[in-house]
Amino acid sequence: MDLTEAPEREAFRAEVRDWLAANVPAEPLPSLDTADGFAAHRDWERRMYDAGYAVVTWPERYGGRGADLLDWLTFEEEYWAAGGPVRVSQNGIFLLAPAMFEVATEAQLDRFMVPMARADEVWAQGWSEPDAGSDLAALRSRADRDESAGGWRLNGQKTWSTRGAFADWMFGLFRTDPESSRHHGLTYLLLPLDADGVTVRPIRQLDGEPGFAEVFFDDVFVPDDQVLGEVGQGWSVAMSTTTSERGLTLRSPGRFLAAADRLLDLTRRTPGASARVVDDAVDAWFDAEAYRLYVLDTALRALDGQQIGAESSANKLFWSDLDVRIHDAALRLLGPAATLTEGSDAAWLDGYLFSLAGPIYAGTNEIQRNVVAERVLGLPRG
Amino acid sequence: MDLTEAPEREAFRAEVRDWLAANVPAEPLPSLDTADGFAAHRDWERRMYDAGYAVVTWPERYGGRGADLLDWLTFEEEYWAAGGPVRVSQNGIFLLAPAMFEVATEAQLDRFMVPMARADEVWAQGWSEPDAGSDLAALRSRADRDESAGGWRLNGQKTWSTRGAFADWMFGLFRTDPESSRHHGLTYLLLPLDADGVTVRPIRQLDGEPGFAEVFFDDVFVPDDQVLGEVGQGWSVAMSTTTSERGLTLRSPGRFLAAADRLLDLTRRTPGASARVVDDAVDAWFDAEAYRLYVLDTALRALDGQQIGAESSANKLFWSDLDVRIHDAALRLLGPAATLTEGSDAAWLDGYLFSLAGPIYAGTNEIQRNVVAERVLGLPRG
Amino acid sequence: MTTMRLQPDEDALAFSVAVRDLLSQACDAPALRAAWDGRDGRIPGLWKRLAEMGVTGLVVPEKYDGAGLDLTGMVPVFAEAGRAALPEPLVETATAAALLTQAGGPTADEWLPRIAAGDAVVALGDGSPALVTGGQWADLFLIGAGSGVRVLTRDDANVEPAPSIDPGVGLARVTATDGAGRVIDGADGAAAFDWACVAVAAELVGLAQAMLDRSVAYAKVREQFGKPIGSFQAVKHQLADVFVATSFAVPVVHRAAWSVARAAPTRSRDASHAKHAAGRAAAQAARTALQVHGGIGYTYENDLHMWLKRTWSLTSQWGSTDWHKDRAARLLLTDEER
Amino acid sequence: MTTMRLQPDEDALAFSVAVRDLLSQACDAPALRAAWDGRDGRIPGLWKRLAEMGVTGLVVPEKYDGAGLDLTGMVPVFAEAGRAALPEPLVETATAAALLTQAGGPTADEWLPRIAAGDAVVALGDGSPALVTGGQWADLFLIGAGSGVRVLTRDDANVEPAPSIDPGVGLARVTATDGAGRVIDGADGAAAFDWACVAVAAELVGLAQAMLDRSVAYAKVREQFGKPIGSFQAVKHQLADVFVATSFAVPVVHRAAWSVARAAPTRSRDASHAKHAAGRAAAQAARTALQVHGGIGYTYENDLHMWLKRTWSLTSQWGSTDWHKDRAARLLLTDEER
Repeated sequence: MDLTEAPEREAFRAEVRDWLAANVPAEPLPSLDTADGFAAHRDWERRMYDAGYAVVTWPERYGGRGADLLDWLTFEEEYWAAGGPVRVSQNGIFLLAPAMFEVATEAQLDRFMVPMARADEVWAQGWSEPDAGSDLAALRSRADRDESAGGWRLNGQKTWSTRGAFADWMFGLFRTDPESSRHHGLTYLLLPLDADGVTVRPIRQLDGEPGFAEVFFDDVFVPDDQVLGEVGQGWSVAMSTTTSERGLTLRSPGRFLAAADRLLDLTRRTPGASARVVDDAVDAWFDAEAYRLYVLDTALRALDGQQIGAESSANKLFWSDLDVRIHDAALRLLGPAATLTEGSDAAWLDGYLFSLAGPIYAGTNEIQRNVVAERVLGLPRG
Repeated sequence: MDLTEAPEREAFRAEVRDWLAANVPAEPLPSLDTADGFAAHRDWERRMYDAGYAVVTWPERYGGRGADLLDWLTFEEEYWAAGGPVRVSQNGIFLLAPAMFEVATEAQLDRFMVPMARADEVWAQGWSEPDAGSDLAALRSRADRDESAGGWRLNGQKTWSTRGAFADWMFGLFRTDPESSRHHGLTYLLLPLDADGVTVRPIRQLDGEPGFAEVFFDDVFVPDDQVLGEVGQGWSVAMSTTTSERGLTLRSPGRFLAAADRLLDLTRRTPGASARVVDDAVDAWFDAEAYRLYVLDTALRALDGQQIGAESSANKLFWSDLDVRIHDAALRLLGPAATLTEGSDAAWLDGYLFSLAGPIYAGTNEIQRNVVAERVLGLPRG
Repeated sequence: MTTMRLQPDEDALAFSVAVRDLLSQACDAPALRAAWDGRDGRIPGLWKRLAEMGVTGLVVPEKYDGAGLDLTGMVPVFAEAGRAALPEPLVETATAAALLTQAGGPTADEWLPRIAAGDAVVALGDGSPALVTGGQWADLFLIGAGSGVRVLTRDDANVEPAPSIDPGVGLARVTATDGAGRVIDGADGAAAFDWACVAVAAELVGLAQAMLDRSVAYAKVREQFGKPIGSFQAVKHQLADVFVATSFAVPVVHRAAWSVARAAPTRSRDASHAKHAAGRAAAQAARTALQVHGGIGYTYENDLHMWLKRTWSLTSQWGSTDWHKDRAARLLLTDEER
Repeated sequence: MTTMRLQPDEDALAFSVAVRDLLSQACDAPALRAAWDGRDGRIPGLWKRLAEMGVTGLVVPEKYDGAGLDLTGMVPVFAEAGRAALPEPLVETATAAALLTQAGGPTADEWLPRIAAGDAVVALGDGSPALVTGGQWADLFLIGAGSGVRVLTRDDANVEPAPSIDPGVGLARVTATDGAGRVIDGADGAAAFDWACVAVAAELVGLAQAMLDRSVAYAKVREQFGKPIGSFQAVKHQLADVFVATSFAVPVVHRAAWSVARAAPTRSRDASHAKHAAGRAAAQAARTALQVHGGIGYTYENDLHMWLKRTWSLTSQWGSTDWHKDRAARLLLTDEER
């Protein structure tokens, strides 16, 4: 066992820390879910890209620096500790990119990766449909073959499309085999949201801002070179994404560590805080630290060539519960000021609202518990 | 609204308190689940009976004093506050008696009630079977008609029979219609445990003492005058019992209030107790008080002639969880001394072990949550 | 033989049913949404209608044209306000009426009739500046200052709206202009605080029941994996737990109202118990409602969010759920008897 | 490029597998039941077999015929002890070996070889009288006294067995006879305490995993309502939660072992985090195991109770789960940096 950080990693950490200290906006950017905020976040991503920090784990030819998982964890710790903005390109770089690097053609990589990394093209996800939420395999939006035009024609509807209100492109699953059911006959498609026949209806979330959108398709044409992976193989392509969504790369420990540290600061400067909320704050910090160690261990074993699997559902259960508890404790410390939407502490309320979505999206925690019970513990299906 | 206690009730409370102060054994009796302890508890019941306190709510002709539910709650508060012994006749006076008063013949009442109240005859319950625990309707022990002898012949097995190791009589459900299934064709029978063909195998519980027993029936004869209610109507007769088991009369608030008060005392004399356990102790006291008020409200509405129903499952969920939390907090306050089986605080460990059975027997809490969800909230069955 | 009763009196219950009927039309979801998107968060004309029905004067003594109810009779009315997520200063004004009734004197003579008539909204706070619910709407402020209570008219105070995620509580930062207002003789501010805590607890119970009802209704119709989500044990058990928590908070609130109305020695402990039990139940109901509703509950288009945000307001105002537990703990662990 | 590793070294893991194999026969359920019903709660001859395998000498330096392992290598071995509910003073004796190794001197020279050979059992306590696990079985006592550590032979102490619901921890009340024993120079009792806390945390993780395995196995075969109870969501979700709690405690224990072995500045905080996380997971596993087993788990005939009671012993000894949270809170909230 050895937890000492190699000198070159320490050097990387110091380099990242210095750059962030010099570049992270002093004032928090306006909300990502407003037009201005979206634009401001695009600019920030571009600055990160130019400095080589937008996608550290990607190959250099696409704007990355070929860093490994450990350096990525280091980067994330420093990024959130420095108060870096939410990543507007998150859907693309963390959800789509892993699938792209798995199955995309050279041409597709050359076409899409750099604009994705520079946030010139921001991606929205197209998973859920009105009747396919937790039950994703119930997807009905269809893509019909248009042989003459050499592509597919989409009809149907997606919903809960994060970033959908302002994004440029969408990736999602569509039923290319009308005879098929459940996980079969689905294909993974990429399409611009300004294509003919696409209608985007923003959905206002709890805070009143359009955090996601409904997207309607009326005979939307998608050429063959915007099919990701094999026709009909969409489900397996998507799974590599949703696994990484629940697994390592979307919910990096750095974010919760930073929030837990801020929670302890808030606790220290809250005289007369109730004994229980102080205890809950320490619990939350404990669990943020446990999450860091768990993900570190997973990353080290992955680097060691071991197979990573069951971790993802346990991960999602743990971080989504943790995120709610961190912010719930903070609001309780704020007492009567908890519901204020302006002032230095209002970020806690935003964070709480954001955290409440955690146990719901990317597979509700009820579904995740079923997955752990059935696939990890081997209990019989209901 | 009026919560002032009527003068005659205050008088009753004072009378009970004085008698208990003068009569409750200074030294706790040996465990009910040992032969000596069982005998000692019998003696105590007899003393209570002679003083008219064994069954205050029963008619005077059976040794009661015709008290109403409010006086009963008062009696229970005083009884547990005074540190009164566990009631060895509990199965009989709280589970069987309500059913007896519903459907028993005069002759049966005259035969059984007084010995039950004096604990001359202690009753064991015969509900569960090895394959019928939570799923009580899966009962298989059968009673075959013996027309010539004018009665029934029992074959099969019961288990988890509380008090079974030392009790004199058993009440239980047996399948009198071999063609029947589920809730149908069951009959409620009464039989002496020393009858020919009855084998009692005590089961040691967590503390190593035989708190319950398996009971085997090999062609055991039960005459017709030991059938309670109609043949084939056993389920509905039993339900009046299990309802009262989960409802008002078995888990009286007085017991939890007394435990919660002792918990606060323990908290006061535990310097440097952790903030969280102190908070949990206060929570437990709050909930004991809430339980008292909830049951008081139910009793008042019952006296007012209103129908009481849904309360029973919610009740059981609440008190069984509360009982565990009271004793869990106490053990945490005791720290390294928590597991000691001798000394002044060892009663907390006994109480904890006892409390752990609460969420399991009389319908597991998982079953109770289904009942609340389906019968109270009207959610669809699985 | 017994005259004991833990439920409110029949006439009080009957009146609360009438209030529910009024609010079910005048304060239905569309009206509520309009109020939230509106200028001041209130429902135009509703305060006057409540006054005409006699609601604003319920605790005002009869000699001031009120009904002279005590807190035990008010609990079911406040519960209805919670059930409807009513965006009006009912608790604040009623608490003020109770305080002025207790103190008497010229302020009472002047303001109690106006309160009964629905011509005055009163808000309460502690210290200066104070974060005050209903402060944006109040004509009069009763501000705890040390041991006494100070009366401030709108002119005596600087009132600055405090932007809250819940526009329906009219939150404001109120600062007394130096030396303005005067102290009311013999006003028991501590008793008024406990009075308000129990009133808010009643509102929280109503909120919890409303959120439970919405969640159960949704769980019966929303289908996933080919059946209603309400048929899954994971959903059933979460909802059953909310029902239990809410059911056991109700009698605690009634008993606290009795203790406050009778100035029982356990008044403050019981009031804190009520605010804690109701706050805990409502918070659990809110979390469960959101989880059961899933994505749809997370949208502004769905009505649920107004109940969630009212829950967040009321669990954090008038002493947070944690704060009341701490106060009760101090009272319980220092005095030896229950 | 990286040499970082949070898992114990391969050879330590391999050794722990060998320990598991031994215990799966020598400490199987029948042997355990016999020990619990036996005279002193131990398994006759097992300590010697562990010594022959090298287990008792793992932390003893090589010059004393030990293997010189540090705590990071011991974690998987202690986890196996927990998984088997081993009724032997392994943690106590190993902690003593670590303490004597750190202090050196004549006591180390005399006792470390005996420990390696399995000829000596050592127990630790704080103050006098002290409640000491393994105290019934110990040949030597290391008792914290103020800043120093006092050595007591059996003759120097009055050892009175303390009746526990768990006979497998050899609990005793140990009182030093006046002036007996001597203080070891330079012995770091505080470091030894943290060492023991992490060792017990490792045991608790093993206990949690064993109880989870038993519960899952039972839920697969026990049928009610015509299907295995493990197919009900209510059972599935409780077991899934135990799996999550246990999985996330493991790396915390490994990291704490590293901090203790390296005497890191965060040593005590990390040790408390480990004892708390493992204690919480084990307590949850115990409650869930009992609930899933139902009545059968409540019987003495079923083996489960021995794991439950060991969990109750270890969560309350060596600083309770609550106590460690409080200590960590003090350390976290007073120092500004992580």
